[in-house]
Amino acid sequence: MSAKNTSFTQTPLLQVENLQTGFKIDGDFFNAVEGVSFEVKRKQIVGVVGESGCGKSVMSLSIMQLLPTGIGKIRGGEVKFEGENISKLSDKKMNNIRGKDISMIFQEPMTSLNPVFTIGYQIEEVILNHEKISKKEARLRSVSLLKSVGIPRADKIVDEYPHQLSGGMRQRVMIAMAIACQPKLLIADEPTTALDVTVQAQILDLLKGIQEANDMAIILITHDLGVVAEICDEVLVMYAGKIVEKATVDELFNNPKHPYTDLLMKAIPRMDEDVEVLATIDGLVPSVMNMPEVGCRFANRCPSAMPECLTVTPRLGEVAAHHEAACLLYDESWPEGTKPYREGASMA
Amino acid sequence: MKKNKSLLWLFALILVLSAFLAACGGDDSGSSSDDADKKEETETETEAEGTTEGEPQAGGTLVYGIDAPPEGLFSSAFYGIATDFEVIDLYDEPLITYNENLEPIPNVASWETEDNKVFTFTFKEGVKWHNGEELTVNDWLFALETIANKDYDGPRYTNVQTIEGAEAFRNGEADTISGIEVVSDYEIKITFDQARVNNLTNLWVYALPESVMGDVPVAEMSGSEWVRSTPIGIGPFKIENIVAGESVELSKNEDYWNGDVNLDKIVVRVIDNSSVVGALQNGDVDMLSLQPVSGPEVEPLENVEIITYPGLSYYYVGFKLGKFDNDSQTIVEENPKYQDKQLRQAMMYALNRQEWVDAFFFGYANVVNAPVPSSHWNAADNSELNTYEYDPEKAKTLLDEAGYVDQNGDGFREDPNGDEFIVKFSHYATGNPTFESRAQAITQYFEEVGLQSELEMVEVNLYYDMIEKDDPAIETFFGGWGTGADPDPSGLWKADQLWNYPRYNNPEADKLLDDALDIEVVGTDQAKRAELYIEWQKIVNEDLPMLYIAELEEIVALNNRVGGVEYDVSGQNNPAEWFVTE
Amino acid sequence: MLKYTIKRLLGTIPMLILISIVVFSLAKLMPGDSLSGEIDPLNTNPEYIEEMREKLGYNEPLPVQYFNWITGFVQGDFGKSTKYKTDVFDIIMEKVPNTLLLGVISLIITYILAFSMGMYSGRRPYTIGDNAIAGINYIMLAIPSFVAAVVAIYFFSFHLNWFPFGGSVDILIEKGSFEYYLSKLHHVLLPALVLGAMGTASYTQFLRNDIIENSRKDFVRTARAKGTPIRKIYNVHILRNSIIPLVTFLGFDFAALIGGAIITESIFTYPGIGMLFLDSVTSRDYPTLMALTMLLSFLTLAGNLIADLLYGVVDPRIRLD
Amino acid sequence: MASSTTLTQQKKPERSLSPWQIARKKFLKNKLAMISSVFIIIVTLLSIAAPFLAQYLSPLPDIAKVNIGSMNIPPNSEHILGTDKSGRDVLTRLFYGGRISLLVGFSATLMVIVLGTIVGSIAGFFGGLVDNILMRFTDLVLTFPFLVFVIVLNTILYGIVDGLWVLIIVIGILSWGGVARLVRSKVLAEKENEYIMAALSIGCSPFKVIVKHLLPNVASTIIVQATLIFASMIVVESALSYLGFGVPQATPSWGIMLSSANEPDVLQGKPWIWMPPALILTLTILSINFIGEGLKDALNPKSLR
Amino acid sequence: MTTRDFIQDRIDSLENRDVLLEVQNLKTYYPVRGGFFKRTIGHVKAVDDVSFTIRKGETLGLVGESGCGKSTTGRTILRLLKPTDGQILFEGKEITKISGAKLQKARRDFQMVFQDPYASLNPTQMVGDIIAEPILNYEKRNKKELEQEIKSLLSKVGLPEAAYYKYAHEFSGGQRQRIGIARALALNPKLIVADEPVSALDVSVQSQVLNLLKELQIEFDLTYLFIAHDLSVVKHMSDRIGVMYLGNLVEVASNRDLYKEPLHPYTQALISAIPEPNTAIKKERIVLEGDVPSPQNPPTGCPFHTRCPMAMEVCSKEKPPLKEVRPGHHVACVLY
Repeated sequence: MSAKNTSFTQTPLLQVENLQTGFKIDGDFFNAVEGVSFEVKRKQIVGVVGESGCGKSVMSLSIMQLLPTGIGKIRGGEVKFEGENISKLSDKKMNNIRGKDISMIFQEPMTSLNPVFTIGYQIEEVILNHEKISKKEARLRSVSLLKSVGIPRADKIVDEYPHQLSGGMRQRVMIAMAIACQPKLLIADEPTTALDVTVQAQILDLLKGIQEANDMAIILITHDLGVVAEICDEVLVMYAGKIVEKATVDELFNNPKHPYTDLLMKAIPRMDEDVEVLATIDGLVPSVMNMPEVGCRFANRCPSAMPECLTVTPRLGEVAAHHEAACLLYDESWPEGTKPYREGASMA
Repeated sequence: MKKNKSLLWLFALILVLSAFLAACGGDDSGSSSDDADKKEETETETEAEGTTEGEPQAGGTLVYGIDAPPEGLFSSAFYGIATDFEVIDLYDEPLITYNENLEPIPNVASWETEDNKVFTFTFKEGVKWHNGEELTVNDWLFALETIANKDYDGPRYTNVQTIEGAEAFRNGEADTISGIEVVSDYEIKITFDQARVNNLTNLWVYALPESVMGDVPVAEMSGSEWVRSTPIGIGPFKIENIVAGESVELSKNEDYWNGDVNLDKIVVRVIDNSSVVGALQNGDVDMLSLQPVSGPEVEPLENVEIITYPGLSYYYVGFKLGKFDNDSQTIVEENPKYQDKQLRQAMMYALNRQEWVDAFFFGYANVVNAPVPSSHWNAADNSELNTYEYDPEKAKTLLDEAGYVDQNGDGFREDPNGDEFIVKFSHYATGNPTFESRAQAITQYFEEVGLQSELEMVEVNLYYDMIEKDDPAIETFFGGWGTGADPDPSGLWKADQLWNYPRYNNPEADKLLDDALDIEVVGTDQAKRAELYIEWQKIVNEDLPMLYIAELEEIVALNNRVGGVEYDVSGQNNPAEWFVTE
Repeated sequence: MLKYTIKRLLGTIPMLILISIVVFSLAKLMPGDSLSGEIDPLNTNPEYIEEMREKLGYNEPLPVQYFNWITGFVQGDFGKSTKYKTDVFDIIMEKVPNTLLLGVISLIITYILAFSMGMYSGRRPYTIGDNAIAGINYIMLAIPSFVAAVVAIYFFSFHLNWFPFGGSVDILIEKGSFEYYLSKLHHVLLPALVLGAMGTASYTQFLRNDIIENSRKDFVRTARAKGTPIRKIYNVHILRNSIIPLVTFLGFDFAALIGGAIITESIFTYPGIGMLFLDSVTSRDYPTLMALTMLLSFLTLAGNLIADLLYGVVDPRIRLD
Repeated sequence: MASSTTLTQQKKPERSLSPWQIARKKFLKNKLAMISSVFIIIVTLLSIAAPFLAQYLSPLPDIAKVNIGSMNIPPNSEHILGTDKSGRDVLTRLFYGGRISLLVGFSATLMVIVLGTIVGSIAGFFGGLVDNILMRFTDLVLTFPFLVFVIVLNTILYGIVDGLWVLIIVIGILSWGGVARLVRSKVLAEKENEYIMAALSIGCSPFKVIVKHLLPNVASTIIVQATLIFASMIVVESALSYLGFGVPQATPSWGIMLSSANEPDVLQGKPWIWMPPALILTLTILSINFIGEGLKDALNPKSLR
Repeated sequence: MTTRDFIQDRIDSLENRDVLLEVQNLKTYYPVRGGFFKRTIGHVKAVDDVSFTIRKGETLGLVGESGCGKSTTGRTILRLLKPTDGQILFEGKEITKISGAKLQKARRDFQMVFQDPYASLNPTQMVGDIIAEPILNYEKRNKKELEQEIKSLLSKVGLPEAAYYKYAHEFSGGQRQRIGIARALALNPKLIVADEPVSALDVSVQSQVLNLLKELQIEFDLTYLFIAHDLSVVKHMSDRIGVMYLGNLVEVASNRDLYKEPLHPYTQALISAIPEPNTAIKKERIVLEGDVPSPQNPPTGCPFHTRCPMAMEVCSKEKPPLKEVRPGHHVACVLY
C-alpha cells in the first residue's frame, strides 16, 4: 500500500516456478507436488481444484512454508513474492511475511483456532506479531475486524472462546485474523468445505467482498467446481501433484480441454440438468510412492489414453487463449503425422 | 549405688503381653516381638558385663536411639510400649529400686516392715519435681489412687490390687483406699490384704505429680498434655520438647536430688532397624539397644562398642494340653494329643537347640532347660536338671517306646493308634522374614526324627488371641515370656492362671509355687524359697509342658565417645552418670 | 462454578455414606473383634468385659452401632485411639502437616522434573535427548519405589551423608525459627525426591506425547500462518493445551500421593499419615484405622472434585454449572 | 499424506493380512519389544521350570527347607548367587520367586481385565440407567484408597482364604475400576463408529455386537492396558510383600526376598540376598513396559483402520 | 428416450405402486443429561413431527443442513434409535414399538448404507465375513455356497472376487462404500436407507457410487430413503425430495417441482446458495442471516422464522403444518 507497490505493478504478486515439494514416507522423500508453476496477479482470485491427494494443499503450505517440520520439504523450484524469492527464507524472516503479506485460512475452523485462548487474544496476536502497537489498540482493532467480517456483538465475542461460536462464525473469525494486517495475498484452503451450503454462501460472499475492499489477491483451494465457478478469475486444475490445466474460469467451464477436467465436470450431478448416468473416472490416483517417472500421470485412468501417454510426459502448453493444458492431445510439439486422433477425448 | 530401672519387672509380664498385642506397629520390619523380648530388662546376681571407660566430664549431647516410634504415653502409670518407658526412664525414677541381685533397695523412699503385710515408707526431703514442687507422699498416694480408680485405662492395676481396700475403692464402695495411711508429708503406711513374700516387689513405686495432674479426671489422664507433651518427673533429665512419634529432647535437671548430672542434653530419636548400622557408623546415634541380628554387623565398627548383659526373657515351644475356662478360672478339658510325656521328651531331644540359637541369635542367647532365667537367684543349675542334649537317636528310641512308629511306610511316624500324626506348629508372623525360617527350622528337627510337621505362620495379633482363647487350630506354638524382678513364676504356671498357655495342670507343682510365697512356710528366708523353686523347676523340666529353648542376652551399642554407662541384669545405671567426650 | 462445586460436594455425600458403610463393615470383619482394643486386655473378668461391651455400645445391633459411629464421626469425634489413648483426631492432625509437606514437595519435584523433561522431549521428539529422557523414565518407572527408597537411604544418607535417614525435623532446633523450617525441608527432601521421581516418568511421557500431538494440531498451523515465532508457539499455544490434562492429574495425585506415602514414609521412618496407617493396622487401632480410611477415601473424592474443578478453570471448553 | 490410504492396490496376495497379523508383524520388527519379550519368556520359562531346574542349580534344591549349616554364604561356585539368611539358595529361590510374582501378577491382571472389561463394556454399550448404576459403583471402588484397602482386606482375609490367592483376589477386587472406566470410554468412542450401528441394523443381538464387534476393536487398548497392569501388579505384590501385607511369609516371591533388605545386616552386608530380586524385578517391569509400548505401536488403531 | 422422459416415466409408474413405508408424526428426542445422577435436564428435538410415505421402488431424498435431523429420521425409521412419538408403518405393519427378537427379525427388510466408509466397516473383520454376517444372523448356510453367493454379490457392486479375503483397510473409500452396499444388499432388503453415502467421497468416486446405487435399484427393485446435504446429489438420485429444517419437514415435492419451483423460503435459499459449476448461470443468491438455532431450544412457531427473509408476525406464533398446495407438492409455510 505504498509507493513501492506501484513500482511493482508489472510484476505478478506471486510467482511459483517449478515447485517441488516432497514428503518423507518411511525415510524416503516422495514428491507430492511436482514441478508446479503459476502466478497470481494482484487482486486476482485464483482457484485451485482437484480431488483429495492431488497436492493442492501441500502446494499452498509450501508457499507459506508451513509444511510439517521434518516431514515435508521444498525440494526444488522457487516461490517469488513481489519478485523476491521466499522459498529459501529462514523461519524468522518468513514470520515477517506470514500473517502480514500473505495469510491463510483453513478448512476446519474449529480445530484451526486454539481452543484455550479467547477470540480476541488470537486476533490480537497476529497484529502484535507484526505491528508495534499497544495491547489496547490491538484489541480495538480486533473488535473492528470482527465487525468487518459480519460478526454481531463483536465486543462480546472477543472475550469468548472458539467453542462458543458456530462453524460459520469461527470461519469469520479466521478470516478476520487473516486480514488483520491487510495482506496482499490470502490463501484459503478449502474455506467452506466444512460448512453448510447456506453458510458457505455467506462466507463466499464475505471473501469476495473483502477481496474487493482490500485489493487482496486470493488463492482459493477447493474440490468444489461450483465454488470455483462462483468467485474465481482463473483456475488451476491439479492432478497427482501436477497442474494439468490452467485457464480463466469462463474458458475452463465452457471449454475444458484436459480429459481429467472434462470427466470431473461430468461426474458431478447438476442442478441445472438431469443426467441419468454420471460420468465416472475408473481406477485410482497412483500412489505418491510409485508415481510413474515418465508419461502422463492420468494415463492409466484416461479414456483417451494412447500408448505414448505412458512414455511421453506432457507439458503444460497453451491450447487456447488464456488456456493451458498438459495433455498430449494438444501438444503442438508432437511430431507431425503421428499426432493421435482425439475422438473419445470427451465422453458421450 | 546404681539407680536401676528395676521396677519394670513388676509389670514385665504385662509388658510382654501388651507389646505383643499392641506394639507391633510403627516398625514395618515387624520385629516387635523381638523387641519385646529384648526390652525386658534383666537382673541377676552377676556383675555388670559392660561399663565404659574415661573420665566423666560435664556438658554435651547424647543421642539415644529407640527402634520404634514412641506412642507418646510418657507416664509410668500409663505407658504401654517399651520405647515409651525408655524415655520415662530418663526423666523419672522409681521410689524404690533394685540392686544387681535384684533385691529392692531404697531410692527416694526407704521402708520398714515386720510382717510383710504392713509397710512404712519414709521419703527423702527436698526431692523436687521438674516444675519445682517438692515430692511428697501425697504424690505417691495420688498415683496409687489413680491406678486404683475405676476410670483408669492403663495396665497397672495388678500392682495396687493387693493393697487392702483397693478393690473396694475401685468398685466405688469406698472413697479412699483403706490400706493407705498418710502419716506425714514424708511418711506413709501401706497395708496389704495379706502377708506375702513379694508384696514389696509387686507394689507400684512411681509417684505422679499431683500438683499438675490433680485436677485432671482419671479418664482423661492418658490423653492429657501432662502425659503426652509436657510430662514431668523427678529424674536427672527433664523433657524439653517432644516431636510426636519421632524424637524427644531432654535437658539436664539442674535441681536433681541425687548428685550432678553430666550431660547437657539427651536426644531420643527413632532409629529404624534397617538404619541401625548406618546410623551407628556415621555417629548419628550414640547409644541404642540392638537386635541380635545387628550384632555381627555392629561389632566390626571401630567407633562403636557393644555391651551385653543377661536378659530376663526366654523362648519356648508350648503344647496345648488343655482348655481354660474363663468363668471358673480352671482348666476344664484335656487335649489328648500331647499328653504323653515321652513324646514331649522325645521332641525335646530332637531339637538341636544350640545350633538353632547360634544360627538365629548369633551368640546373643543361651540354651535353657527350665522356665527361670539363669540370672535369677532362684534359677536351678543345669546340673540339677535334665539338659536334654541334642540326641536324635534317643528321641527316636523314646518315640518307638511310646508307640509312635511308622506303620504305613511313608517315612513318618503314626500315633500309637496307627492314625496319622502331624505336629502342627504355629509361629507368629510379622514382617520379619527370619521368623519363618527359624520356625521352619524347628519343624525340620521334628521331621528328622520321623514326626511329620506342619508350620503355620499366624499374624501376630491374631496369634496371641488364638493362644489365649485355646483355639483348636493351635496345637504347639512358639512363644516368649519376659519375667520380672520377682522370680515367682506363679502367674505363668499355675492352673488357675490365664497366661498358663500350655494349660499345664500339676497340683504338685502348683503346691510348690504356693509354698514358696507362703510366709508361713518360708518366712523371709530366701534360700528356703530358692529350694522350693528349684524343686518346682525339676518337675517342669521333667514334665516339659513346653520345650524350653533359649534365654536372650541384651545388647547395647555405644559410641566410643560415651562414658559412664553401666548395665547389669537390672538394666542401665543412672543416666546422670553418663557423659560424652569430644 | 460455585453452584457446581456445591452440587458436586452434595454429590459426594451418598458416596461417602456408602464408603463409611464399607469401612464400618470391614472394621467389624477384622479379626479379633474390633472392640477388643478398647477393653483392658489384662482384665479377663467376664463381668468387666460385659460391662465394657455394654458401655461401648457393642451389644447394640450393628445398624445402631454404625449410626452411633457415623454421627460421632460427622461431628469430628473420630473416637479414641486404642493405642495412643487419645483422640484420633488429634493424632491425625499431628501427622497431617508432615504428610502434606511430603506430598507437596514431592509434587513440586514431580512437576518440575516432568515439565522440564517433557517439554524438552516434546519439542525434539525422536532425538538423542528425547531418547535419553525416555530411557531414564523407563528405568525410573521400572524400579519399585521401595527399592529406590532403600537404595537412596543407603547411598545419600549413609554413604554421602547428605540427608538425614529418618524423622521429620531436628529436635534440637528451636521451633519456628528459620533453621527449623530448613531442617524440616532437609528431612523431607530425600523421601520427597524418591516419591516425586516415581511419578515423574509417566508425567514426562504424557506431556511429551501431548506436546507432540498438539504440535500437529491445526491451530499450530494457524499460529504459524500468523507469523508467530516457533518458540512462542511451543511455550504458549501448545503448552497451554498440554497443561490441561496434567493439571487435572493434580487432583488425583492429591489422594494417590498419600497412599503412595505409606511405603515411602515407612521406609524413611518419616512420621506421617502413611506410617500412622501402617501402625494402626498392625496394632489393631480400629478407631484410627477407620478414621484414616475414611479420610483417605474422602481425599480421593475431594481430589476428583478438585480435578474436575481445575478442568473447568484451565479448559474454557468445560463449563461447570 | 492423505493419499497413502488409497495407494496400495497394485499386487496383493490372494489372502491378505488381517489387522492382527499386521500388528504382529509390526511388533516383531520392534527390537526393544522383541528383546523384552524374549527376556520375559525366559524368566517365565525358568520360573515354571524351577522345581525341575532346582536340582541342577544348587546343592540345596529344596527351597522350603532351612539349612542352618549354610546360611549367608556369598556367591561362589556352588551357590552362584549365594544363600540367604535361612540357608536357602538365592538363585533357586529367585526362580521360585518368579513363579509367585508372575502368578500373582498374571492372575490379578486377568481378574482386573475380565471384571473391568465386563463392567466397562456393558456400561458403555447400554448407557442410560445401566451405565449410571455401574459407573457409580465403579466410582465407589475407585474411591477406596488402594493400598489402604488392600492391607485391611488382606488382614481380614488372612485366616479365611489360604495363601496368595487372598492377595490376588483382594488386588483384583480393588483394581478393576480403572479398566472399567477405560473400556467404557473406549466403547463409547467406538460405539460412535457406524459399524456398530451397521451391526445392529443387520440383525446382530446386543451381546453379539459387544463380543464380535466392540470388543475386538477395543481389544488393542485392553491388551496394552493389560501389560501395564501386569507390570504394576507385580510391583504391587512385591511392595505389599515388602511391607508384610502381601503373600504369606514362607512363599518365595520376589517381594518377600526383597523384604530382607529391610534387615539391618542385609542391606549393606549381604547385597547378594536382595540385589538379584531387585534387579530381576526391575528388569521384568522394564521389559513388560517395553512390550506394552511395542504393543501400543503395533496395535495403533491407525494400522487397523 | 431422453433422460427427462425417462424420469417422467418413472414418476408415473411409481404412483401406482404400494406404499412401502409410512411415517406419521415421528418425533425423536435425545435426552440431555446432567448433574451427579445424570438426570434428564432437557431434550434435543432432533426430529420433531415428521410425516411422509415412500412407495415401493421409489427413492425419497431427504435434504437439509447439518443438524436438521435427516440422519436421525433415517436411523429412527430403521429403529436404530427409539422414536419418542409417532408411528412408523412398514408394509402397513407397525414397527414403532417392537423390540428385541421381533425387531431383529423385522430388520431383515430394511438395511442401511452409512456415511463414513472408514468407520462403517469393522476393521477386524474380513470383507467376506462382513457381508456374510447379516445372512448368518438369519439363516444357517452352507459355507461354500455362501462364499459363492457373496463373491457374486461383490462383483455386482463392482469389486473383484478376491476382495472376499481382504480387510477393509486395504480398500479406498469408494471401494469400501461398495462393500457397505454389498452388506446392505446381502439380506435382499425391501428398503435401503442411504445416509449420506457419498459425502465423504471424492467427486469422481462419488459418481461411481451414485451410478451403482441407481443400477442396483433397478436390478433389485429397491426402495431408497436417500439422505444427503448436497441438494444436487439428492436431486440426481431421488424421485421425490423432502427438505428438512431443524427437525421439521418443510417441503416435500417431486424432484422436478422442487427445483423448478421451490415454495418454501428455506428451500429457495438452499437452492440459490448452491454454487453451480457453470459460469453461464448467474443466479441471484438469497443469503440467509445468522445460524441455525439450537434444536435443544427451537424457536416457537415456524422453526425457520428467525432467519426467514419473508417472516411475518404470525410465523413466530404458529407452526405451519405440512400441506399439499399443489398436486404432490407439500409445504409447511403460511405463505401458501
